Amino acid sequence: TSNEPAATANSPAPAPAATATGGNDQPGTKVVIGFSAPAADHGWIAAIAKNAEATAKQYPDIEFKPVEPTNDINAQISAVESLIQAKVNALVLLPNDGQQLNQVALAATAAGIPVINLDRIFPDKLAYRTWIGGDNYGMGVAAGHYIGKKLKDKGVSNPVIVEIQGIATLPLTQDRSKGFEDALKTYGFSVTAKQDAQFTVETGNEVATSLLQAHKKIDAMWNHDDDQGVGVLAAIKESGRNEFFMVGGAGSANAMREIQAGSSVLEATVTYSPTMASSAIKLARLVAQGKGMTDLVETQVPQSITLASETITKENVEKYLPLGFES
Amino acid sequence: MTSPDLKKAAPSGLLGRTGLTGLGQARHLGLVAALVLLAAVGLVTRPDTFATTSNLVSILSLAATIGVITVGMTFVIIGGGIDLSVGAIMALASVWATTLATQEFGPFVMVLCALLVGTGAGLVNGLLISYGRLVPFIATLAMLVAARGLAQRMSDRKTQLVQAENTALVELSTTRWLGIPLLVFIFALVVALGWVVLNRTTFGRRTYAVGGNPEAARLAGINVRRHTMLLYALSGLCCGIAAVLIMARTTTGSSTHGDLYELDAIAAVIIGGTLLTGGRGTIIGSILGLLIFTLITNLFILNGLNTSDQLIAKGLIIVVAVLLQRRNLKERTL
Amino acid sequence: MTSPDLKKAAPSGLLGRTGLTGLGQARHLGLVAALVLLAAVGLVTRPDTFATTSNLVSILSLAATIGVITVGMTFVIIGGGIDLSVGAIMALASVWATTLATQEFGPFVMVLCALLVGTGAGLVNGLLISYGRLVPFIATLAMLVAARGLAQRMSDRKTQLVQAENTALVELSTTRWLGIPLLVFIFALVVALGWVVLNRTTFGRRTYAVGGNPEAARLAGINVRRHTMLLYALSGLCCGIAAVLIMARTTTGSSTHGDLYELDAIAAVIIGGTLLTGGRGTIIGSILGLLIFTLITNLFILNGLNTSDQLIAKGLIIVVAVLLQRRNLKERTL
Amino acid sequence: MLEMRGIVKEFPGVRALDHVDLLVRAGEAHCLLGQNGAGKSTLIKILAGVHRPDEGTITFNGADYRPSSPLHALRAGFATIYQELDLVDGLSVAENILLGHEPARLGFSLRGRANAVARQVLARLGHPEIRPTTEVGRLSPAAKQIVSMARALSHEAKLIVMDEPSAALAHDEVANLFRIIRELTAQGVAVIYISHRLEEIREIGDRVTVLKDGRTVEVGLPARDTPTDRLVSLMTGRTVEYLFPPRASRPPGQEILRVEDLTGPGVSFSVREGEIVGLAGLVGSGRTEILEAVYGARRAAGRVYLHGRQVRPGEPHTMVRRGLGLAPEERKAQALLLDQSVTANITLGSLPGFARLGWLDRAREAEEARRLADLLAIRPPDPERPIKTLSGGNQQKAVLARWLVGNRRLLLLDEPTRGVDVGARAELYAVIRRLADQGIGVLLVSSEVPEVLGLSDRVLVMREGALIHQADAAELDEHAVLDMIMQGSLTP
Ligand SMILES: Nc1ncnc2c1ncn2[C@@H]1O[C@H](COP(=O)(O)OP(=O)(O)OP(=O)(O)O)[C@@H](O)[C@H]1O
Ligand SMILES: Nc1ncnc2c1ncn2[C@@H]1O[C@H](COP(=O)(O)OP(=O)(O)OP(=O)(O)O)[C@@H](O)[C@H]1O
Ligand SMILES: [Mg+2]
Ligand SMILES: [Mg+2]
Repeated sequence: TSNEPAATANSPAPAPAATATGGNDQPGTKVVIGFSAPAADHGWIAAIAKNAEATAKQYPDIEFKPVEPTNDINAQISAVESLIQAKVNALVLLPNDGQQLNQVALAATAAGIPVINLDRIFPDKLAYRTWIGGDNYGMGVAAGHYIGKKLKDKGVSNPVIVEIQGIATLPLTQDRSKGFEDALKTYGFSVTAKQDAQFTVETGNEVATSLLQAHKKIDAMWNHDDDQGVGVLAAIKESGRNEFFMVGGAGSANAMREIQAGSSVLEATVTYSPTMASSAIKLARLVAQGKGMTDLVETQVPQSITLASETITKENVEKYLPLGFES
Repeated sequence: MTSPDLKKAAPSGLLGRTGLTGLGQARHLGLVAALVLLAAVGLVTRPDTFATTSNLVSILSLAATIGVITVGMTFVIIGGGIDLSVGAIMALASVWATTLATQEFGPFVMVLCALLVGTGAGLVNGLLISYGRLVPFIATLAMLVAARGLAQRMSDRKTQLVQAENTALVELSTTRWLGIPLLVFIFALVVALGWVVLNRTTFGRRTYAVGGNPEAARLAGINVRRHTMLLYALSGLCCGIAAVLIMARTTTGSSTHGDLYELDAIAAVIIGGTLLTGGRGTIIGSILGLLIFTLITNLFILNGLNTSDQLIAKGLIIVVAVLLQRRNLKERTL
Repeated sequence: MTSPDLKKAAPSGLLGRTGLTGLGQARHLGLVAALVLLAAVGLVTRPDTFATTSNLVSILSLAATIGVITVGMTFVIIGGGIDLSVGAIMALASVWATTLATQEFGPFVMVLCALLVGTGAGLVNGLLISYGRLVPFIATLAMLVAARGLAQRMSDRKTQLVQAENTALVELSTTRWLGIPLLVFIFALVVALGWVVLNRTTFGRRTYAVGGNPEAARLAGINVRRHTMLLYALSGLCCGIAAVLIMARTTTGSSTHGDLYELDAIAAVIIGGTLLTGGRGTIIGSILGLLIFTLITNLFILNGLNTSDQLIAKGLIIVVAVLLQRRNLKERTL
Repeated sequence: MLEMRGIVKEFPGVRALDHVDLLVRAGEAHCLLGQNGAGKSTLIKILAGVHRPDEGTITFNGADYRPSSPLHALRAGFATIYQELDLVDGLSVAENILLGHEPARLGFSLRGRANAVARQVLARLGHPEIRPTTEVGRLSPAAKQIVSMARALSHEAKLIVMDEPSAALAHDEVANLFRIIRELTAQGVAVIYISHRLEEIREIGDRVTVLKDGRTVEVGLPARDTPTDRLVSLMTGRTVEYLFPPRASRPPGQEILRVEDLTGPGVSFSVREGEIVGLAGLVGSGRTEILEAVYGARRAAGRVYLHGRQVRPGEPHTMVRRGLGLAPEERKAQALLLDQSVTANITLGSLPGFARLGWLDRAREAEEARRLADLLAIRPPDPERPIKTLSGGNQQKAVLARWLVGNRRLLLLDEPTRGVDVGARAELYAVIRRLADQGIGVLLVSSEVPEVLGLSDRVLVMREGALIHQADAAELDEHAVLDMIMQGSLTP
């Protein structure tokens, strides 16, 4: 999660504790920060929007200007155009699709507005000033290692490994699956079956119900997203199956509580923290005010920041619980 | 014209007397044929898993939620309307019933709450359409966006878990009777009730009249507006029941529940032979239509097809299924 | 019947010659009133930004893609059908036109490819409906899933960028003439052409007949099937044009383009006063309906409302907009 | 010129035509006679390319003729006026008239030319006041019928088929129609004319072909010389005696309905128990408006009293609860559930009577429908058939049957015999009279003056929305009434 000191500057992002260690939190020139993200129809994205807004509120020198979140590319382009017209001082953009919004991000940069690219990356480096995001590939790797190692230790050969993806057309889904596959390969394992859900409880439930029918014996399951994981767990409980263990993704508070209780098949989850939105707002402020990150030697904010994906298990869940987002 | 000729045309059978004869049966034959075909594919491709009880039960459990909604939708469409707000109303009802404030009162009140919220939202639809004179497409579209918005506000966009003390609700999905989860029985009950109301009561008969020719129905002394309003309330009630089922299944209430259910339900109704112009259709047809969709998805997942191929195949299967029950151009509408 | 009596029934008015008189005007007045109201809200809440040229241009650019689709949809719905596959066809056309194989041949061939793919898919819809006798809802639903599946396969679910050497295509969106991007002109051109075809050609006038009373149209010697087929091909062509616009705007082709455009386009057409049962409607109405939706979105963007409140507000605005053009129960359909 | 031989057409379960022959000469007006459901409409739909015959041959001017579509038939020179109005409501008069053969250049319709052609044809039909640009949906049924005729005339046809064109027309219009038919036949165009009004056939027809139960019973009878009795007995297989039932001997009872200044000043009258009150007038004179206003189906000025107490006609359902019933004018648009069975159509107006706590007693329903189908001779006599497969006249009988169920106190009948054949008509009259004898009040609208005079006890004469005369039917004769309703209303 992003409050690791290495990743962002100097304050734990989600909690509104503005404990300034350097001078960066001192009020500076007033800046207007525009913000655009996909529609908050999903716990993780909702947490993104909320974190961004909460962080912006901590700073009296930020005027926060969010625009209508939408899942329609065309509308998001318009939304960003309107922010450019409004001549904001910095833009924080979580595009529906980096490639498709690349052009309008370029236009913003050309108009002299620094773009902080959040999570889904623009292909063109000229399109943004700084990128901050999670490591989707790394998330798959983390899940793959957890599952691979555990099965190896158990001495299972030819394990049945089931993967429940998120929305299949998103590049992030493809990255996660790739990482998962690559990590498993190092143990000589491969994915037996994978199906995509829509990041919602209900679709997770539906897909899991059928997958459980398709495979009478499962050894391990990775579910990309803890939001849809609630539905997946309900389906597993309904079926009464417990011969396998499951790893989640994203790190919602709910998943962490399940892990802590230890009463279900969910043993671990790999993080992809929405705290990155808080960091992005802070970065946007620093960039707009021409400041650097006081913990680093560099005089300017770095060009790209990748959050690490961590594995949460019963052993360390205590530590992460306060950072989990309520999905 | 001689009497033997007439006998030929006179239908016999289950649906014979409803006025939806011959044709109706032939239609259902087509659907049944499509189902049998799909089942055969299942048996061939996954002989080990497809025909197991647990798989069949799981198909029915999957169909239950949307199945209940489909029953209400069948009424609305036969009555000449359409309801785009079903998924959103279900979401709203599930969220309302799972707020902490509601959950305090226990599972019974939660169920009651879901049913009331569903019926209430349906009633608003009905009022807008019959007394506000909005076209159903627009009124229920407005309800769709507004209900989802309200559900998001109420839940603060979070997934609301059914609390531990209310697990009685969840037991609808986990408790089995004769090996079949209770929610499947609820589904069956709703279908049976829907069939009875549509085919054996004045309410059902009026629904056909109101949808088939509203002006004629009005001049025959039917209170078309009130009836229309009741149809949407009925659909809302079905959404409320569906909300209970989805809460039981997923152990949650969420503003994301039921996304795009409206399309699935409408498609099931229409594949089942109900015309979008109203005045015709059967509950059995709609349920068969829905089972076709559910079976397709089940088969794909059992066989581990990827989504893109699934989509292509789904398109083709829909076309083939409907060609099996080809309909002539005169009856063409939407 | 005596001449005075007939005169009483005979309407007069500006639009008397288009065959859509009195009522038609009143309807458009309602829509214009709604637009004016929304504009007033914009002026009051954001006096600084709302009425700027660049904001108006951006509203039109936003409306352009779906606007082109709406024109085709208007034809289909007046002709008594419905097309659920528009968004998916647009996605497929955009993907097909941006494959590396196609991009080799330069922007002109890419445009041609998009138009052909769109028209071809529309033609398949038309064939299934008019000669295969599928109900339009089902046929185009099947096309929706199949086209999206095919688009996903073709693109391997990746977003395909327009290559640097084909930036001529992207210039449709970036080049301005009189301060207005070219794609807005294309939009305007399509609307104008659509209007001319619908109101001034035999094809257009027959569309009303085919939708309003297919049996009468057939008896009058119109080839109803061929006409129906052409309507869907026309809608497909519009999707192809929309694909060109979306490629220009986003510089990409993607299987995710145009998700749920069908609902937006249908809603715009219906809010514009076209009946889902066919036989009535205007292009102008549909475009006004679309602009209302776009304006709502723009206002929300400018005012930065949160999503849930937006949704609730959107629902209410739709209801109010339509109440402004209340319609009587006789014309009630879907 | 036209020769149809051995035509057979089967619908599922019904042999509509069973080896029918028809011979039409150039320049003649050939009449088709037959009871409801005899197969007249089916026969001419075969000519028009709507249906294809199962057997039989057709030759036209010596050549084989097998129309495969309406377009084909039109091109071959056959134009048809169909029994059910088939116009497109959303299009203008001119567009409807020229639908399918619009004047156009490069696909662009030439609207000026189309309007001119339409104006010309309408003028020829004696209706220059129907404007070519008016939307057809806004016209009255009678004006729509004129537009239908204009459409048939706009083709350069060699044979024009007219299926009950006069059913929606009043007296003066029929005369106009006959003038046109004479013009056409004089130019060598053949006309096939279908009507249930024998006096019309006698006036316009040259020869008559009679159909009965899908078979030809007589070909080419001379229209003017064959006695009416003979025609009727050929059609029905029996003789129909005295057409109108005798009036009630006892005086009418208490007042059921009284209206004051309804729809317009001076329109005040009452209907009493056991009384049949007829409304005479031209099409468009405001009779339907009165019925609908009483029934609550249309807002109108004025006061309505039921059994002496003033009521506010709210909506039809409240009036139905008060014992009223309306058989509307346009059966397809206003009365029928086309997809439903005859039974469902008959019982629609009195569903609560067949139900307990909302639960339908379908056995009783079927029994009642069967009784009424027998009473009104609905054919085929199977009430479970979808009503859309019945012939026009039989559908009309089902519309009437709807209000013969249960206890009505006042029936409002708008053109109840439209399209009903002679034999069935006599039965309908008897049924209506019997209802009156049981104490029901009847308010009857009919464009056929003899019907109003023969069936009613009292007659109200309407002209241009005004009630101009009230009298006992016995005191009036046809000429007097015609004089009153036409006075000053004929177009100069
Ligand atoms: N589409 C159809 N399907 C089934 N039966 C039909 C159909 N059309 C007509 N019939 C039947 O064919 C027979 C002849 O009907 P037709 O309409 O030709 O009668 P008609 O002589 O024109 O009667 P009317 O005087 O009442 O108009 C009737 O028994 C009718 O029920
Ligand atoms: N839907 C309508 N819209 C406008 N005017 C109408 C409408 N219906 C009837 N009218 C007008 O009202 C007047 C009375 O018509 P009404 O139908 O009551 O006459 P009618 O004597 O019953 O004639 P008909 O025999 O055609 O029914 C006529 O002038 C007619 O043009
Ligand atoms: Mg007939
Ligand atoms: Mg009348």
